[in-house]
Amino acid sequence: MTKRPLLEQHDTDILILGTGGAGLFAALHAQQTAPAGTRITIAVKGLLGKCGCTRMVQGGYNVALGGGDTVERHFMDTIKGGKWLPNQEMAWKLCEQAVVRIRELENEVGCFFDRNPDGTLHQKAFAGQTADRTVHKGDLTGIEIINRLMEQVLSRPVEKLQEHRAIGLIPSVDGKALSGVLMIDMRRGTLRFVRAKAVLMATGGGPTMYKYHTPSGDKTMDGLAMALRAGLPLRDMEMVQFHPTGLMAGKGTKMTGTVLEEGLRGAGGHLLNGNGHRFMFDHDRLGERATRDVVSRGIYAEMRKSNQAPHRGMFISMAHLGPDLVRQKFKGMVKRCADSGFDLAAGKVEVVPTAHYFMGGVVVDADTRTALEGLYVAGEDAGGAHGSNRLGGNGVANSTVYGGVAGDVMGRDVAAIKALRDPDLSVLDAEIDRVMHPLSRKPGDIQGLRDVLQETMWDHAGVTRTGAGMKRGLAKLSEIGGELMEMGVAGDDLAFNLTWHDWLNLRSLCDISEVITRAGLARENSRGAHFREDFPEQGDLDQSYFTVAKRSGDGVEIERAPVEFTIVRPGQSVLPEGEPETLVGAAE
Amino acid sequence: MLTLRLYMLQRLSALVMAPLTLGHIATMIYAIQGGLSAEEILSRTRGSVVWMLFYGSFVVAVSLHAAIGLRVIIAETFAMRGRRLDALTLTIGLVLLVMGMRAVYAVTAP
Amino acid sequence: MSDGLRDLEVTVWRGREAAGSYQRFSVPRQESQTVLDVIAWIQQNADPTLSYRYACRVGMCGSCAMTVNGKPRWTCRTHVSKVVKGDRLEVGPLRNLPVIKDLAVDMDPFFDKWVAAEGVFHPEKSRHDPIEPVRPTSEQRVVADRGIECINCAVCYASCDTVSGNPDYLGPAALNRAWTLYNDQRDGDRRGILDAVSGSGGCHNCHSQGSCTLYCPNELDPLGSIAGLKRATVRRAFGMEG
Amino acid sequence: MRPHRQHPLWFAFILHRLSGLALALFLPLHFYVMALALNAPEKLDGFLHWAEAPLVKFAEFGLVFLLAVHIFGGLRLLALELLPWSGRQKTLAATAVSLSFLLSVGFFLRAI
Ligand SMILES: Cc1cc2nc3c(=O)[nH]c(=O)nc-3n(C[C@H](O)[C@H](O)[C@H](O)COP(=O)(O)OP(=O)(O)OC[C@H]3O[C@@H](n4cnc5c(N)ncnc54)[C@H](O)[C@@H]3O)c2cc1C
Ligand code: HEM
Ligand code: SF4
Ligand code: F3S
Ligand code: FES
Repeated sequence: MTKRPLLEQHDTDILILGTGGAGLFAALHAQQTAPAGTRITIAVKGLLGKCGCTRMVQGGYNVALGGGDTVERHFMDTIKGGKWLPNQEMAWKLCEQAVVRIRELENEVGCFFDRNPDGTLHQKAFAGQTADRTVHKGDLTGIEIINRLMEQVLSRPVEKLQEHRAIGLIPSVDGKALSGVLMIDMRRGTLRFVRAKAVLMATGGGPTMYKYHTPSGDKTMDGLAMALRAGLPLRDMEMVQFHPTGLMAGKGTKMTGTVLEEGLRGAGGHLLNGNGHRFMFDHDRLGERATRDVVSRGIYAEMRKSNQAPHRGMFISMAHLGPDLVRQKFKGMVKRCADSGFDLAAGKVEVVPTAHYFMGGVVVDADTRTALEGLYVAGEDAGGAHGSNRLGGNGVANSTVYGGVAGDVMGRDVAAIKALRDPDLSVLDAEIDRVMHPLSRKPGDIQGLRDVLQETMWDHAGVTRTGAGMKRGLAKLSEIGGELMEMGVAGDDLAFNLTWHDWLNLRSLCDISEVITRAGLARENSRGAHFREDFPEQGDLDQSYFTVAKRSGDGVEIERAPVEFTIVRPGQSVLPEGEPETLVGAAE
Repeated sequence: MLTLRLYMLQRLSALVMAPLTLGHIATMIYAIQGGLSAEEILSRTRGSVVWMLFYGSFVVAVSLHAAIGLRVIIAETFAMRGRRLDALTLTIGLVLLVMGMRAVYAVTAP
Repeated sequence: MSDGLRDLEVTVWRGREAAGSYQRFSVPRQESQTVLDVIAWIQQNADPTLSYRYACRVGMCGSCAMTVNGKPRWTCRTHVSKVVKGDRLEVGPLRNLPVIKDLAVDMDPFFDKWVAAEGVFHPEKSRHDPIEPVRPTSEQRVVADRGIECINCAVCYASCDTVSGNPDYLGPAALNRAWTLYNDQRDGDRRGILDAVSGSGGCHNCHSQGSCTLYCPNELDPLGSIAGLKRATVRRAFGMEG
Repeated sequence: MRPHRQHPLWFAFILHRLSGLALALFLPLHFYVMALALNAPEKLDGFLHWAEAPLVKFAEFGLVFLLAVHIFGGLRLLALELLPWSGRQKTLAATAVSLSFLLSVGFFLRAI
């Protein structure tokens, strides 16, 4: 057994994991509500504000700001988009608080969003919305949001632990509350245990166990894997959103899987198969303009039929709109494609559905509290707000709204907590053993194994699923997991040792892949992002249930829990009588 | 190293010098073309208040300008900072000023 | 896929701040391949201890910048064919920042300066106020928009010899941010920004070398922004607004 | 030369710096020679004769050249910094100015 590195101790009052929209907002709000003198620490796997997906938000931020649009309408779109599975209290708070948050972003944080010629905020409609609701900054909205948040946090007395990776939630001695978080100081390769009175987990999920995926490289489901080990219930874990048009540039490049923006289809882009046939109308009457899940399934079905394209994807073609117009309207996208050797404006670019967002997550209440005292969860790590499908533009609204809520709640809660809690040393030891495990094994091909995992999930628990397929997938997953435990990492220099982290990434991904697949098996109908060829119907809406996964012994147990229609029941609406179905002009 | 004040002094002195230097070169070219001897040049400048002001302001400007310019080069190349750098800047400026003024006096004193 | 193409000969900087050297690797060439892909290939297939940093892989996070054949670049968006010299590629860490290990640098000084330049919005209003109408075509806004899409990749910072010579110099990115904010009509402390950029590490140290503007992968113009700050500070010194 | 420096604006910078440095080093010398007028006029005259020698002429040419380079480089900088011009205009202006300057210097030097 390799020698254990020194375990450093560190204490703080509020500990925040992750610096996406959720983590950074939590830091700002905690600072505003916590009693003076409260120590706030923010720990992140990469550099502060420079990792995670909030930065990668392109399209924008959903918020009802009048002009006919209302919180009620936003709420109804969210519920319907989520196919009646969302936690309605959470969805309501999301829509209601987004209004406050966007003003905060503009007035206090300093974000500048695109304006109409008269100076008011510009809003557009994403697919699945009944109003022009999405606030944006060109198609680089996330950069504006995160850069401004990052500046605010950097300029405040918040302690930062950069390139610190959370690897285990350590409960208190009595097991009733959270004591702190075990971390790796990645730069030095040492271990550090940080105790805190309140911990926010905002590590942002990230379905990167699929062959094609959009999220940033640092996101590997660490948070949910930690929560699972800590015995917390996870909901909606079968719900993986695929974006229909990821770039297909071959296996050897990280460019593969990255998003070609939604707007390309909205603007009239064509999706073609290897024979040049425009196939989407074979699948849906809206053709390329159908919602994400429908188009993803259309492309996936077509891929299974024909194998002509070099890497087996389909093509997006914009040239018929006039290359110059495309170049002008989608400047960033054209440049990005050109950088990887593709001509989006005049040629065609190979695309493939790509895993984009994870609707599942830790069960929380609308105040971000979890079943474990002292642990709060917000952003993509939290389940419930989106149900089975997330509307474009609701992701960043969710992380910023609930990050702020978490900051407020933690700031108030810590005032009542007198002392830090001592850790359960047996759990701490077990977690340390877990991360040190690979260092005493013979090095192996970790990336190769991750490729196998990604193929497996893509084939068996991907865009469309079957019971038999998922069972085969589970068998494969258990093989992969076993193989990983036999595979090691050279442990002589742990400082900035990415290969060690690759191993840990794969460990988290394997754990959550199993949960996704088991939850997929447990849902015997098709809702939103989850489509089963053997159960294509959506099932009785009134009897809607969501899945809840929990660790049991060494395995995972899935239960079904009934959705509580606390605000609106299927078939009803909170919109006033006589409101039009949609406010979006037929033109778009 | 360069604060707003030093920056402005350097830019302003440059602005002052630009016409002066061009004027100086033009005069010299004219003078040398005519094959003037030292005696002849001096006879024209000696006792001339205009020339004294002309060269005097050049010397003041260039002392400021070059001292600040050298200060930047020294700081960036030799990582000199603080008091020592200030002292050196001042010394360079004073040396240039004194030598320059002596020259102006020599050329324009009656 | 690598048929017809010869392997790349890649030399990569290994080691920490003071002690280090270039190490040679042979990497199979591919049709679609960025410099980041090359580095990742080395770590995954040739030397598992190679350290580097990336996150978004699409040019949004600014974590992957390195020195490629002597020039600072975002590696995730730099196609190998654009920079390769023959079959050779030399990759080192960014200049002007402390090296943590191999290709990863400590970016803290860069962000400390960002804050020191007052590159932080100074609110006058709160979340309870309506959002301020701003005409997108107003002169000031157009200027602000020109510099706003910075991803803080530090490519400009690494390219600037003034930063190398003067460690106090705030650098192009921080000053570009300050200029953008100065032109934001919503900002509540525009005078404070001018004060912050007028000190001994301020905008007046820039020699207009222009490397920042040349290498900025997002086609921003820090050189122009810094000139703007110089103008604004001089104008204020002459009592003309501020 | 380090690859990141290989572009016109950096060349302009280093040219300006080197010319400024050279001028600053020459200036005390120049002042010294001029001061001779007061103390030892005959030496000055000798100096001026000596200045007719080709090598010295060449050095003088170099000096005027440096001065011109520095002044126009300086004017370019001042324009760039103080006039809110667009980048393109600045480049145009700089080219125009430097061309006209090169012509005029060449002209003057030939006339000498
Ligand atoms: C390409 C792309 C485009 C998108 N476009 C849109 C859009 O237009 N509109 C929209 O609403 N949503 C969009 N989304 C979704 C949106 O980005 C997310 O919903 C949201 O930003 C998630 O925020 P977060 O704070 O929960 O997580 P993130 O922003 O992902 O942040 C997670 C943070 O946790 C850190 N972390 C991870 N693991 C650990 C660990 N073990 N220890 C410490 N830190 C850790 C990460 O490094 C990161 O800092 C998009 C997503 C992608 C990938
Ligand atoms: C004979 C006289 C002059 C001498 C000895 C001189 C010397 C110098 C020196 C040493 C520098 C520093 C260079 C650097 O920082 O890299 C400098 C900079 C400068 N000079 Fe001159 N100079 C002279 C005349 C002029 C004139 C006439 C102008 C005007 C147009 C001018 C404009 C400038 C400017 C703008 C700078 C700043 C350069 C920068 O910050 O990058 N100089 N000068
Ligand atoms: S200005 Fe350009 S080069 Fe500099 S940090 Fe910003 S994006 Fe990078
Ligand atoms: S490279 Fe440096 S010197 Fe100025 S113009 Fe850019 S900051
Ligand atoms: S990895 Fe994000 S900019 Fe390159």
